[in-house]
Amino acid sequence: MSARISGISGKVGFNDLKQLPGFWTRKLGKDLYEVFIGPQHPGSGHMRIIIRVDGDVIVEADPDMGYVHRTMEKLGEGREWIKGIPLYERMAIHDACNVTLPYVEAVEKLLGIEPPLRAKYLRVLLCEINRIAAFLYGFGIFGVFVGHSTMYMWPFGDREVWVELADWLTGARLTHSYPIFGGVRRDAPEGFTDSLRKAIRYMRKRLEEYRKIYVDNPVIRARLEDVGVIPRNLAIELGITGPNLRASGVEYDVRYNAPYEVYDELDFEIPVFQEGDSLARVWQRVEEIKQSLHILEQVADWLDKHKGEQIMHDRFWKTAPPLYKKVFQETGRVKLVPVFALLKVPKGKAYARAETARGEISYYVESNGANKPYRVRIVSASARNAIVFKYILPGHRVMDLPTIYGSIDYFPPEGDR
Amino acid sequence: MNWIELIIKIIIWPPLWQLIVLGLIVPLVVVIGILWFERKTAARVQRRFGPLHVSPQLGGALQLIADLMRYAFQEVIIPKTVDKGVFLLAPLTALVLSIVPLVAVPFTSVARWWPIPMDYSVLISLALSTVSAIFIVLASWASNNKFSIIGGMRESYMITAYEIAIIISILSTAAMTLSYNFVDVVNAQEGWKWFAVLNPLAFLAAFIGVLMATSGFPFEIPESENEVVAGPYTEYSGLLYGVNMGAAYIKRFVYSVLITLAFFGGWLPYHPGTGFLSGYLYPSIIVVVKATILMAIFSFLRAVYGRYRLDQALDFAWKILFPLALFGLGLGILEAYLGLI
Amino acid sequence: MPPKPVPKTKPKRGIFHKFKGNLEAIIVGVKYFFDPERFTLVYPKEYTKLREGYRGFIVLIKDKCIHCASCARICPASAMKMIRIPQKDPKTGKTKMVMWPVINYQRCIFCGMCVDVCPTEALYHVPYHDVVYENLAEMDIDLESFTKPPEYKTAKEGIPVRYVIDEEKGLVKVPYKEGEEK
Amino acid sequence: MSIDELADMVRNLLAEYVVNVEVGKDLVHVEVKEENVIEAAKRMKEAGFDHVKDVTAIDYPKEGIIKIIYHLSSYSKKELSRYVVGLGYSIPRDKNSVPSLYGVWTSADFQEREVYEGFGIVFEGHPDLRPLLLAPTVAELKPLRKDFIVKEEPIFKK
Repeated sequence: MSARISGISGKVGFNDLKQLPGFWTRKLGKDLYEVFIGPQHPGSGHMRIIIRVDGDVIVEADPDMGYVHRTMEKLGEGREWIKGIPLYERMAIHDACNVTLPYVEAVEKLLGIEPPLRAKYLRVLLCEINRIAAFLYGFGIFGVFVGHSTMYMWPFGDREVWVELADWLTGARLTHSYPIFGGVRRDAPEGFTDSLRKAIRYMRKRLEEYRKIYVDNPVIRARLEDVGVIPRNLAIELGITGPNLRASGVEYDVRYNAPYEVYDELDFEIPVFQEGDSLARVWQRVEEIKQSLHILEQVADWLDKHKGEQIMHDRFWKTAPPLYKKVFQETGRVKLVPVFALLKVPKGKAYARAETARGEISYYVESNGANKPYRVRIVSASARNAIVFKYILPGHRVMDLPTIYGSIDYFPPEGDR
Repeated sequence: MNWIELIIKIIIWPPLWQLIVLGLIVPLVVVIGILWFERKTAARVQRRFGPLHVSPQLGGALQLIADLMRYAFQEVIIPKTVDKGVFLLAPLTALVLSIVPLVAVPFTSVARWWPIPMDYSVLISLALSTVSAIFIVLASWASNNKFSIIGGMRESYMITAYEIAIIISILSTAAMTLSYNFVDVVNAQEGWKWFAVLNPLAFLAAFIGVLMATSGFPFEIPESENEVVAGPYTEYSGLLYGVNMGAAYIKRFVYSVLITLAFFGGWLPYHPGTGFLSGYLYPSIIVVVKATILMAIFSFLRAVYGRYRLDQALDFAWKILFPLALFGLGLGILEAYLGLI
Repeated sequence: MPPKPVPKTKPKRGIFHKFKGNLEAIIVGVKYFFDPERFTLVYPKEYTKLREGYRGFIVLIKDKCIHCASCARICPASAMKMIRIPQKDPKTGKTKMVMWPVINYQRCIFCGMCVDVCPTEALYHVPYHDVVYENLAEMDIDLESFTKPPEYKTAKEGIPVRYVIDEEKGLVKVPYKEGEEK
Repeated sequence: MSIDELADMVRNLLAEYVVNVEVGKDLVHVEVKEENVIEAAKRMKEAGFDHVKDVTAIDYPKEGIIKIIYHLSSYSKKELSRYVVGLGYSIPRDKNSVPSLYGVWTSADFQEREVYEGFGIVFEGHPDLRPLLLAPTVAELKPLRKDFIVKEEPIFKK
């Protein structure tokens, strides 16, 4: 990246380091065994969980995040508004549309514009494609955590179907940068909805096979059932989010509680499981994939009915020269007016949230009227779910750690931002 | 007797032949084949190709040779903190001891071609097969690494759990034939009366016990890479790691041979002659082929299962597997009493 | 119709669950063992022909450029930069500095915003990304090579394929023939 | 419940503590005094705001203050969950210790650690206040304050 850090100066000696709070050592109780799971560990991803075990039972867990921290909040302050979109989507590239959408919405709220209806449907389209892909990614990682190599390969293979669709729609496999202030960047190409319907039918068939080989497999069931139980009140108290929260019996989904885009016009269910254990969290994700497929069907039907509508807000489209409209007619590509580069956003504060695959992501955006944000505070779903490790792991066995880690679907780059 | 005959005689001297050829060379070939099969099976189930780029005509079979060479020429890193002598000796001892049960296993009914002629081959081979696991625990202890020690402890828990089940279930065949000699056990299965069919309980117990003993899925617990990196073998690298893995697979081969003899009729339906070829080589080939098929089934399970938790595996072993083996023993005695054998 | 929450419980475990579950898992495994339905791309022997509209490497059409620097301003990774080149004006005969965009592929994230923001369509994407540079310095390309499509170096001898979504098998590879879109 | 009703509700709820209520875009911002924040937080929690969505701080070098904001919402009451309520207070920039709300909302645990590392604000009463994401040496520089400047490159190549 282009940023240079100014401010670090001089050398810091070891004795200075010891004064710093991060180097506080904490006492290890008698008869405890400290194991560092991560960061260069096959079962941890880019994070470290320091666990203290008594025999085979974890008595204390300390999630140590930050190995892939990219200072997005600080970088965002120094860049123009539009540059935030490709920057923030890098926290979860396989869920790119979902994680950048609230930023775009927050800026739209400040600008006081609302995108055209077709743009909203296209956003929902990519959001749900991303959601399915991200769930499949999570399944794959979970599979390898439980030692089920087939469940590692299958979802990654089937995810390719959705990635391929997203590639066709946006021109990039993962980092789509698709929603943009006032609309989206491309229209759905010819023949896209037919392929989408095929993919939906294919995925429904595959979910049944996932159930047979993985979710209902007695070995996996034994591993997951009654492990990592988060009771409803604890889930609320810890403020966890997403499928993990709903698997604990809390009826909360941003798409339902604070609908954005066109989610309040679509017909779908919010599955809520009551048990709160790892198996319920897996079933929760399976059910959510089914609902996403259902949403996608409706979106495909709507898109077929409303072809050729505008997908960019008038503020950025009315003044566009004829060449722009010609390009849009021919290729479906929305060209950006040069004002985007130096867009000034009116003073104010906005809060926007969206339901990503892993839960709720929230952006607090404050503008002082300049062409750069004054402050962007991002709290992603994984950042809020990370707290689970500290409060849920104690009392479980060491071999439950990968199970709980996988079922929470924690994604370190998203958590570290 | 000229010197060529002498050399041939030494080579086909049963104890030597059994240890060198049937104990080292054949398992090496079989293990390479099985590893290739394991990778290809998993790849097929998982909708990919598996090893392919080394020798595409052979389906990537030479990939395993390439891997073997890589292990052989990799640097063996010995960390400063390990107990060097034990660290080096433990895997080698485990390898040797995992072959040793074969000295008691007859591959033919002709007494001349038994490695050590005796009437207690079932007992001796089972007793010897339990020794090598101790050295895996030793290797983990010598590694002086947290993950190694956790893996070693898991291994030691698993030893206590699977051993009894395997021993009792294979001994049930001895009870069925009223003999501790594998030759009698095999001969009693004449006419396709395989004990796997006659006594499925004991066979199931032995099969699952071997899965546990050789860290096959769904019991791949000591080495489970997501919690304990590589379990007891965390600190091993290069050839020593290869030796460790080889010991595990040779163990699986030896157990498969034992199960083949006890439950799949050994060299039957072939009737050994007296010469080296008809009396020793052909029956041993049949046994090895049967054992290989069994190993292939073990390998296939990798594609279908994840792994149990340690306490669940122990729970399963003590509460289900052990009674199953006992029932198998009872069933065997009952069948012997009723004269079904 | 708005979304509605629906309480659910995970399926109960019956008496024969263990038996049935194991059997189902093994049957699915065996089914795929005999009929693997792979969609692996055997890369050097075959490569994907990407669709038109894929955001690949970027090329400048020099004649269309109006030197507005919009592309450099919008570039989120600071990959696109303007350089000043002295150029003679044919009418007046005076030499003046003219701005041209150049790109540094070490930084480019292929977001395609420069292409979309260009008011005269002077930039376009080539639909491939298999380009080999021999060292890092080469990736910071100059104006001359920015105006030519980068050389497609890898997998030249392979057959081009395109993935098509299939209802039964997920993705199916179909050989791609020149001039055949979709 | 519309956003204005929510603002009124919060205003009535925190009656004597309220310094200022501001209605933003999908956001009700309530300003209280620092010494009242724990009491206000307890009242908010009793009213149903059961979790913290994020804890953030914003540096205003010109005014010489730092604003600390707890964004609250509800999981258990659907009518409160439509909009987000920001419970904020200002402290002078040179003050570096404020009361922790960990005792009220457990969900503030990691979030307060994040504010601590970015701004160097110590939350008194937090049981385990260590930098969360940054290395300790970087956290010392208080990187999220406005006087820590990240330079961006110009658009012209040298």
